[in-house]
Amino acid sequence: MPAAAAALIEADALCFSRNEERIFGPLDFRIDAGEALLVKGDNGAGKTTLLRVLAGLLPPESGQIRLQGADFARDGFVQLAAYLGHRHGHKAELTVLQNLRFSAALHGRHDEALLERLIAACGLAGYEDTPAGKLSAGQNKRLSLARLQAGERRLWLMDEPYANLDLAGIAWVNTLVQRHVETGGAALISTHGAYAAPAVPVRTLDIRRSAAHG
Amino acid sequence: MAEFRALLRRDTALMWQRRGDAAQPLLFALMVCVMFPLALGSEPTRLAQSAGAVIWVAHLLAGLLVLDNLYRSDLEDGSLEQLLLAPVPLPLVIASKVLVHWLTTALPVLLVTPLLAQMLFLPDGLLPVLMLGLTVGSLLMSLIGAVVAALTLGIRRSGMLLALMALPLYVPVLVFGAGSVWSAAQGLPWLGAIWLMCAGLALLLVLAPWAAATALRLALS
Amino acid sequence: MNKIILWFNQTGSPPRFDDFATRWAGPSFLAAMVLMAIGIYGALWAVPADYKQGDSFRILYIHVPAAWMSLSIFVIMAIQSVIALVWRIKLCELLAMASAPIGALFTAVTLISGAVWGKPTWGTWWTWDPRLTSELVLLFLYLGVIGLYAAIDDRRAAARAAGFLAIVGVVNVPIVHFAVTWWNTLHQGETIRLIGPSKMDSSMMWPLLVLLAATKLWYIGSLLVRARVLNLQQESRKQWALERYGEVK
Amino acid sequence: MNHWNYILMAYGAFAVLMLWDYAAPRRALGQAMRAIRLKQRRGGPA
Repeated sequence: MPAAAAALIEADALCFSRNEERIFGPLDFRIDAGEALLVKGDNGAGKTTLLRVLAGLLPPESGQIRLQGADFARDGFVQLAAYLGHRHGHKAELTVLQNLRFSAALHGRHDEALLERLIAACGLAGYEDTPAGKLSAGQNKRLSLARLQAGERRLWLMDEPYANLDLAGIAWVNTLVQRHVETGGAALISTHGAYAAPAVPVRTLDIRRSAAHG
Repeated sequence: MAEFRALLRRDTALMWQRRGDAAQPLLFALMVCVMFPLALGSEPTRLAQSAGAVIWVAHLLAGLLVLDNLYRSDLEDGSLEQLLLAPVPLPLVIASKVLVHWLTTALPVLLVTPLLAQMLFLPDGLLPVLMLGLTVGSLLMSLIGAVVAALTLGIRRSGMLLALMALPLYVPVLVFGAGSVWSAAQGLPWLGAIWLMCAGLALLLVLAPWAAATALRLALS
Repeated sequence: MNKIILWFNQTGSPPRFDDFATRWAGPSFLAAMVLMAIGIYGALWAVPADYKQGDSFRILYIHVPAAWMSLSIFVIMAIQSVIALVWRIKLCELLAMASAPIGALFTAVTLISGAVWGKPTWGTWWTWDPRLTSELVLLFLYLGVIGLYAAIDDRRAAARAAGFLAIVGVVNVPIVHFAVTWWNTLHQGETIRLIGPSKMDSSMMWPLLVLLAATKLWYIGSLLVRARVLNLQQESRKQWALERYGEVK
Repeated sequence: MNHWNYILMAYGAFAVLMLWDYAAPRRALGQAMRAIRLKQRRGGPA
């Protein structure tokens, strides 16, 4: 595993408030290549907010985010990371293949073989031409995860990846993350339930305790 | 610019899936143009005098009506978030969105404008002036609308607020557009107004996508 | 550059601003009221009647300062929004959003006084005079900014979005003015100069200058109170607010 | 002093709007302070 000196992503004394009410922070953590960070906290504790702050979608109140040692820059983030949100992230009217091809093309990947492989790996073989709207919640999650891999990014920010998945689905997500982490990638997974974590070096960050009041 | 082509391909595919929506602004503009004679009476000379203005206002209102779903569907299914986090400059994403939005909403009304002109007895000589003005004007309104729609994205029932914010920004477009038809009707030179709108268009083609991108990041933060 | 931002952040810190606003709101209102009284006295009694128009021109003595304030407040609001957006200074967000209602009010005064002035002069309440029409569009711009600020829940995001609209609006103001002037010459041919204080000779000017100063001071006073309210609403959880305004145990 | 009724109307509207601009923020200020006192009764910044 390449011993990257600086962490893929690092937060130091990161705080976020909405309407002068502290949502989380100060948070200090880092994620190196070859490991995963589990962010725990009950619903509404600010897990999604934390991911959106790390992605640069929300301005933090204070604190610093560093990507591979350098200060946070939007271009740096989009080259380094892929983001799995709560919602599907793809269009219900478009077919599985169209959605996947679009996401891959957006990240500069244009070869069809990659798409075929991802569809098969995510158990969506045969659904290539089905509109995403017709898929079940679990299948849509698989399509979102396929899109996540299409960009071939090193750092995965995953918001509740286990939601609407059955036990087999959860195990499958864990193997996916495990394979990604073992090949030099990293993942930040937010979850509210006590799901089995992927069999990789894991750190945990509990958001509830950190919400110290300013 | 493979990404831009990918964006266009995706937006046109979406447009094709929802081609039924194109009827919405078209029917609305038609209704406005039907209401007018019912209110004003069917006397040709009176209708002819206000035909250009009525068609312009119908275009403006039809555009305003459908402005809200420029980003709304992408926001709700999370794809807007993915677009914000894609390695593609956001103004480019918005430019492709506005272009496709214009194709699905303003173009159908433009195509039906000759029919509207006949219904309101617009003198034949004025039709080219009206079409030219409306083409440039509808592009201007879509670009301005993209900025305003981005600002009201986070708000639930934002229809009325969207109109309140957009109307002052649409005033110059309406004044020069409808004014060019009126000047042509009076035999005055009318091309100057159209050139002014083209100048505005050249400016907004660059500024509006950037402004809408900034507004989008502000509204979503 | 960041020394200036640091200074702004320190002096603009909520408690410090609350002190400043509390101390200076009263005096500026007082000064404004005194000047207003003098100006209105001058406008109504001290200045001789105009031989042609009779006394209706006296309405201009509040119409012109209000019109001037409605425009300059929008520009001030846009400048504060630029500072707030670029350097993220919370104080400027508060000042910008507190200015919007005051500007809308002055625009309303301009429109009402313009309409009332039009009645004796042209026999109609509303004249599509290019300046009155631009003023009406300005009112919609104000209402747009106020509406957007009220519609978004998170106060900071609302201030950023409404501030951005103010900046877009200020760019639009001269364009609307140009378009409406062109529109006016197009539809009514050459019209006489409708509202022109310039034709007043200097002896009749002093109430106008006094009222111009009065409305500026009034804006400052009202701005300080309104900004203080916004400040308290946002900071209502903070320790300094609880100590200062909480119940004395 | 002819047209005095119009002058009265214009200055009256001016006075009413200025008065409202003076009074409304003061009332909001009172409410903001009251809100702080109520928050404090909720056990302060728990």
